[in-house]
Amino acid sequence: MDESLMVLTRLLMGLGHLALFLVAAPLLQGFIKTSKAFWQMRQGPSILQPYRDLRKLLNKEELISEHASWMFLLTPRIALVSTLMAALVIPNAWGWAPLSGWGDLFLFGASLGLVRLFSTLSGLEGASTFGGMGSSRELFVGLLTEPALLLGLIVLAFITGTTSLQGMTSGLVTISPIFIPRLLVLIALVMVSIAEMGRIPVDNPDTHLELTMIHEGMLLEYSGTSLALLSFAEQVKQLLLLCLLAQIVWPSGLISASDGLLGLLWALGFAGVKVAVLGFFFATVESFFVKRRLFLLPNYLATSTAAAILALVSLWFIRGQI
Amino acid sequence: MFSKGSRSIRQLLMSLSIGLAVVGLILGTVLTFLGGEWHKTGLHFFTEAGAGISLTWKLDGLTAFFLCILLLGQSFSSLYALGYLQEYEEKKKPLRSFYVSWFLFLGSMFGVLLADDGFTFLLTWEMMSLFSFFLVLYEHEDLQNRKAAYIYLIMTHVGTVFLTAAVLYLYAMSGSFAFEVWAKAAPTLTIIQLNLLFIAFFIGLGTKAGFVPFHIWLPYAHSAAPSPVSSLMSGVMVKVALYLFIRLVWLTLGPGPVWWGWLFLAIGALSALIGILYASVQSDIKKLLAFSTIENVGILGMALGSAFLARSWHNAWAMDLALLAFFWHTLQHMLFKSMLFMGAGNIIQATHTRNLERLGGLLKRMPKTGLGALIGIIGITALPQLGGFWGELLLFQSLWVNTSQLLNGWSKVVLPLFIGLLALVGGLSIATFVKWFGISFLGQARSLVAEKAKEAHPVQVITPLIMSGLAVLSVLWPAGTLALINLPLLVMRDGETLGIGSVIGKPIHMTSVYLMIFSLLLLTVVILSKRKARRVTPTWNCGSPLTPSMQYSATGLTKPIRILFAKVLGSHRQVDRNFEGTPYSLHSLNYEGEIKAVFEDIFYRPLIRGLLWVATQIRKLQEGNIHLYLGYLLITMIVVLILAR
Amino acid sequence: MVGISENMLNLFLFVLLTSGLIIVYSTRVKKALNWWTLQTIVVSILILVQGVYSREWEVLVVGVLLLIGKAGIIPILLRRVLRESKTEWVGEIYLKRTSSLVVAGALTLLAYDVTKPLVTLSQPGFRFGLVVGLALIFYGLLLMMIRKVAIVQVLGLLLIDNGIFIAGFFLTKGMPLLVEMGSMFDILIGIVITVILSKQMLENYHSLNVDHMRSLKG
Amino acid sequence: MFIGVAMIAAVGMLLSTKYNYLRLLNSVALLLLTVSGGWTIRQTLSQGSYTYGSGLLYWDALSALLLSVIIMIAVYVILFSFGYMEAEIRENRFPKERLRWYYFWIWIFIATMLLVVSTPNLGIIWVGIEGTTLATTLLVGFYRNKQAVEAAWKYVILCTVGISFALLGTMLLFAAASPLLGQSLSALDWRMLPKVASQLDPTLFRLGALFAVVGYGAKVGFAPMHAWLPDAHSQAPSPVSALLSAVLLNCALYAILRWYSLARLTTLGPDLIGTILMCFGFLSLALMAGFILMQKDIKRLLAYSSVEHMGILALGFGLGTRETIWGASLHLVLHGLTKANLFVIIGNLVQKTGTRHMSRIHGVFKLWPYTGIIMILGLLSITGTPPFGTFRSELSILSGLFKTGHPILGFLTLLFLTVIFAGFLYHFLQMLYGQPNESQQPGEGISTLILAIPLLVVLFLGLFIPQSLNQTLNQVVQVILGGV
Repeated sequence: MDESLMVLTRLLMGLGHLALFLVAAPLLQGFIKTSKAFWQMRQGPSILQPYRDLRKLLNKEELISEHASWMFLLTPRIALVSTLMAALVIPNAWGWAPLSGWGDLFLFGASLGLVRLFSTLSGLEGASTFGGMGSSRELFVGLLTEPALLLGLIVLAFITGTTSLQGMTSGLVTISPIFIPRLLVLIALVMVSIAEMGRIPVDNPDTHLELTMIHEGMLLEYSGTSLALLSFAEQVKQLLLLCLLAQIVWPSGLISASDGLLGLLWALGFAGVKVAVLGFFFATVESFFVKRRLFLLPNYLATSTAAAILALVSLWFIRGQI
Repeated sequence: MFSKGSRSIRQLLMSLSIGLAVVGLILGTVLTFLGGEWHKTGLHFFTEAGAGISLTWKLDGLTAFFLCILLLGQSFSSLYALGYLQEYEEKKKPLRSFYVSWFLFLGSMFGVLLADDGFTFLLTWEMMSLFSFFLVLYEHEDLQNRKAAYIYLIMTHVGTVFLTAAVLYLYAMSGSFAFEVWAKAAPTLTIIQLNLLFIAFFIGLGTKAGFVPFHIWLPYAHSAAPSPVSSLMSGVMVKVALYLFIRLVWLTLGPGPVWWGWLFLAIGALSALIGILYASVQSDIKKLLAFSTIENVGILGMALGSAFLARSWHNAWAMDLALLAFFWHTLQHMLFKSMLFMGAGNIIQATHTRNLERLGGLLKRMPKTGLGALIGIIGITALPQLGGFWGELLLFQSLWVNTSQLLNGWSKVVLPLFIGLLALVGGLSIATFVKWFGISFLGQARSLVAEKAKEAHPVQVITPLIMSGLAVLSVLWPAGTLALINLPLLVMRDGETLGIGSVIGKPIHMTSVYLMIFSLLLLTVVILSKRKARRVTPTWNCGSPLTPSMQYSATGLTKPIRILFAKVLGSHRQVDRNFEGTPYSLHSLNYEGEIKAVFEDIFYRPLIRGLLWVATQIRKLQEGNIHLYLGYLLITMIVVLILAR
Repeated sequence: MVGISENMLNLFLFVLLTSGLIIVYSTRVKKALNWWTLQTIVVSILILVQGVYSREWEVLVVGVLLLIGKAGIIPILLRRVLRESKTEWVGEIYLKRTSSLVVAGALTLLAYDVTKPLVTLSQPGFRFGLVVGLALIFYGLLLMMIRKVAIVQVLGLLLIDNGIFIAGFFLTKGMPLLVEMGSMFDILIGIVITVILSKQMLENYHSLNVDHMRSLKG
Repeated sequence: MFIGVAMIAAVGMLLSTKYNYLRLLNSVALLLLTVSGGWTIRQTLSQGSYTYGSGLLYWDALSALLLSVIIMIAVYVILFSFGYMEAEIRENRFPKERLRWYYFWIWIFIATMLLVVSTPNLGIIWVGIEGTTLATTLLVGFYRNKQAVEAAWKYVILCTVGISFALLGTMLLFAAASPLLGQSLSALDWRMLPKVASQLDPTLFRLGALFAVVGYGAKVGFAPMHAWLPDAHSQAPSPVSALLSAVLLNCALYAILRWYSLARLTTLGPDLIGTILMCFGFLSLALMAGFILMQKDIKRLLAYSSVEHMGILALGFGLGTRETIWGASLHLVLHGLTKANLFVIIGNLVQKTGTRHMSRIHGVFKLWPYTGIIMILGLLSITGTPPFGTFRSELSILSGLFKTGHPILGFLTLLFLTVIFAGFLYHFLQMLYGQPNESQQPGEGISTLILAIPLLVVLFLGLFIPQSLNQTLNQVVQVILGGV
């Protein structure tokens, strides 16, 4: 009886967790856009614009390329769902993840990988040059980011002694924010997430110039619902990455449900602020840097990988285990 | 068209093969559930071979697991062959030799798995190589295939030289061929002897398994063979070699020094990286798969290495994880790689080309084949929620545990790097299979043959789907899979007896949960996003009409990889443009790009050249001059007289 | 050698050895053949004397057979072939006559050296007999190696045979009759066959020059 | 008695040139030969040894083994040569009336070999061996063309020289033994010799043994004295080649074995001869690997492989442990059968294609599937691939190498065998597959498969070695180790 209750509560909490991410994702997107507008000294769109875009797209008629097959329609759904699967292992404002268990940091990376697989495949669906180009570049970036991301997370896992993201977050609380390996990991992960989010200097999210675009290239054929789902998935992913970073930067303020509603709200607000700050930071980066050439990316991501490895080495040095 | 007789023969024989496999599976299951100590101690039986030698066989948990793999592979490949062979009949190509070698090949694989002494092992092992060689040779009209078969047999034979040497050495040391006796004798050997034996086994078995740098035969052979055979070779035969690593090294030579584990890990990583790199730049659908086999063998090798390390560091948890990863991945890879080879087989029969550049848009024409292939690539790229992913997760975890349990030492830095490398391999494999699937199935047909492609014989499309069903089942019911994996673990774990359940945390048991949640979410999303208004339009191409040649080519898709790893691949390109007078109008452009087979150039060509040189020198001895011959005689006489004084 | 005085024996041996050397040295086939015949006769005389003295009819028979068979039939056969093929010179190859003589000397020393452990054996002059035998064997081989006319190679063969015979004779007073007859018979047949062969050679190559036959290689 | 049969048969061959007559006579002779031989073998094996007449003829297990090999292969080869030689005449490779001479010499040849294995006397063995040389010389030169004459000449010269060394060796032995056993045949009789073996004069015996081993070695074709062998085998008519490599070499080896087993009992001991044999064997293997790899002429290929197998045998016998001798004796039989079969089938092939150049033969499987199958079987058997019997025999020899503490040697041997395997496989694939050239007409009767009988025997022995054979082999081991 009571364990079925347990299950039920767990399920509800999980749904809430998802809902939170779903709701917050476009907001973050809007916030980043506005902060970019701020740096560009212009009157940006309202912070709620992403919601409107999504609604508009959802209601639009959908155009499908004549060369496309059923995969074309499958991709956006898979992309969104897989991103949500990733969301299920990301600790939320309260440092709680519904599906946490050891090794789920690999699950996080792999889910994003699944998204990549499908989106690159459907990039080829349209039989157009742009799609193929997008896919090709995306694959390239992807295979470079994956090691960096994984190594960074692994080092955190070593610091905290667990491979579950939730455990890591709670473990990091007790560790000083200026613990050197941690800082190095931070650098690594920040660089990685820039690549993952498809932002300058890796990719330019708001251009459709064939020379520059990577991610948009694959989406070129999409419209209506599917496009909505895809961009929504993109936004969720962005939020996930920021959450991850946020919990690493300063995972304090995880106030468990025991502190009552106020506590919960406070934690939520705190997390929100952290994410917002990070978002602003990325906006800043994006406004102050330029996009690099594709073949300069290896060096860029190599840097982040190196940072991760350095973090590893330094960790063992500090612990005096080498 | 073709004779009724041959058809009925085909159906008879192949269903016989399937039947045997199914019966075997059922028997195995019954035996397993009857329980008893047999999977720990083993069931012994033997056949008399005269002259005091008798072939001894043993069935224990380890063997049982691999037998299960073999039987699955056999049943599915036979089912597939049932459809696939029809084409040969239509071409009036006699199938006698195929059937004979088919059954003998399967039989000898059983033999290798069951063999319990060195003599039996060598006998069956050689026969396995031999009959697989005949199968590879089946399409001998093509010179390339003959070359492939030749390289294959020679390579395995060289491998066998090392095996034979090791076996005979152990025989000389222990005075018996039986594995048990060896296991008893092993501790008495000096460390140098052990190391030598290990190296011999490593080279011998590694050649068969396809470890870099002994892998060169594998891409040729696996792509030259008919698809059912390729799926057997990639799915099962390679695993047999790995089985022997466990049987002969893990169980017989014992723990051994730490560097064995490191060697496995390093060679495994090398194979994985090289394999997937070469796969990513292939344009031949079967070669690509073959190279990816090398990659997966590498991953399995890494798992084995991690297990060896954990064993020598007495780290039970990491060892269990690694072994679990090993067996899990063995099973999954068998399923997925066979599926992919079958998909490739369908494509080849439909289009009669293996060149990606001439395919495209097949998903519309062969949807069922496409579905199977899609599931296949999700599995083989180790992405959630299929089994492939969980295997790698376990491997990651075991490496991680290994590292964190270590007290100190540089290993703590090196081991995690392997995790990073594995991640890189994962990324590359995604790229590879996006290329494989995307170029062949998606977009526009790049040639007339692809245009005309028809869906294959129903059996050939059903088989992969059944296999994918099995793959899903293995994830949906992890308890069953784990029970299967528990069999070999019982044999391999020395000492402690806690079941896997206790050491393994929950994720691996929750695979089903993950899968269900995933499919639920997918369902909801699909339902929610039901849209009525859809319109099919031409692809937007800046207003100009879209031609197939405008799509990204297979070569183009992975070009960044080719450029990034140019050093490793030894890839180079040559473009010569021909301008008509003015530099503004390009008259013609000729592009040549090639990938060097670096290892052949570094290792094998010089070796062979040297050998032939020596041979020509020797031949000079016999140059037709009788006086010279008499001279040999005299000199021999004198030398003997002088030396033997 | 009871029955023959020490010096007598040494004289015999000397004749045998020198005849061998002369065969190696000679440039005309016929001359070499003659010298070989002489050598054979000497050998058979040696045996006959021995036989007469020790009254062993076996030995006598062997001696007579030797005289008839080897010294009689074989030279005739070979001469006929020579006449047909009109070969006169032994074709020198690799070694000229003088240098071949030097090599022959070296081989003699080798034979001497090889038989060193046998000094202890009974009977006077025994060892020298063995040495001469071995030396003749080596001469034969040498001859076959450095002359290209087929008949000369046959001569070499015969020389070897003589050598063996002498060696055997000095080692033991001849082998058992059966074996002796057998070997003798073999030699005879052998020569007949080589003669047939050299006839065929003539048909095919129009000369007895062995050096033409180099088509089978590798 | 069967020697008599053979002799009479030989003479009988000369009486007429009619095919049917020859066939009939041959068949009768073969029948008699088989019966009498089989009876002798049974006697020998049941009693361990068998004496005939006044002790002039004597067999023990070893001779019985050789005897059986000779008879089996003689039957197989002569039956084959009916069709083959007549076809040769049709392609007028030689005039019809010479056919009887062919049979005459072949029967003489067989008779001499029978003599070799039926006498207990080292002297008479020598006579027999020399006899085989003479008997085969004209067979080698049978086609009377340039190459044939050349081959025959080299053959007779080299072998006779070699053999004459052996005669010297025999004389030395006689010199050593006659003081003890008297000036009679018994001084060369290996039933007597062991009794006095320990008192034999060491220096004499040592010198004698050396001469004998090298001399007979030349006849066996150990490298580097093998030069005559490929020429002779490639030029002789294929049935003769089969007899040469499958039986004659074994007979010469048999002579060496007699010396060897005698030497084991003397003060000389097994080591010296054993080592020499092993050196010969290893050298043969090493060199033949090179020759086989680069070979162009198919019959030469087979010839070289015979040398290689003689090398393996030498290794086996030279090592001198029970296991290796057992393996070597088995290998002696198996190699005989395999090689005879190969020469026969290849002879067919050469007759059909009219060339011995492997690079000019293609698509055998397309043209003559059964021949192709037999060739595959032969390839596998000659390279010692399981499940053929040769695998077992070679394995036991190799294991002996490892056991007696020559792992390096064993490993190298394995490598050489692999190189040889590579060579064979390459050449055979080249011939079996690919596009045949138009000139040849395809098609052959299923009756071709009858030719595969010896190979099937080898295959069977690979899977199961019957008790009786095993016993025989153990007896052979006993003979070689224990002298008598």
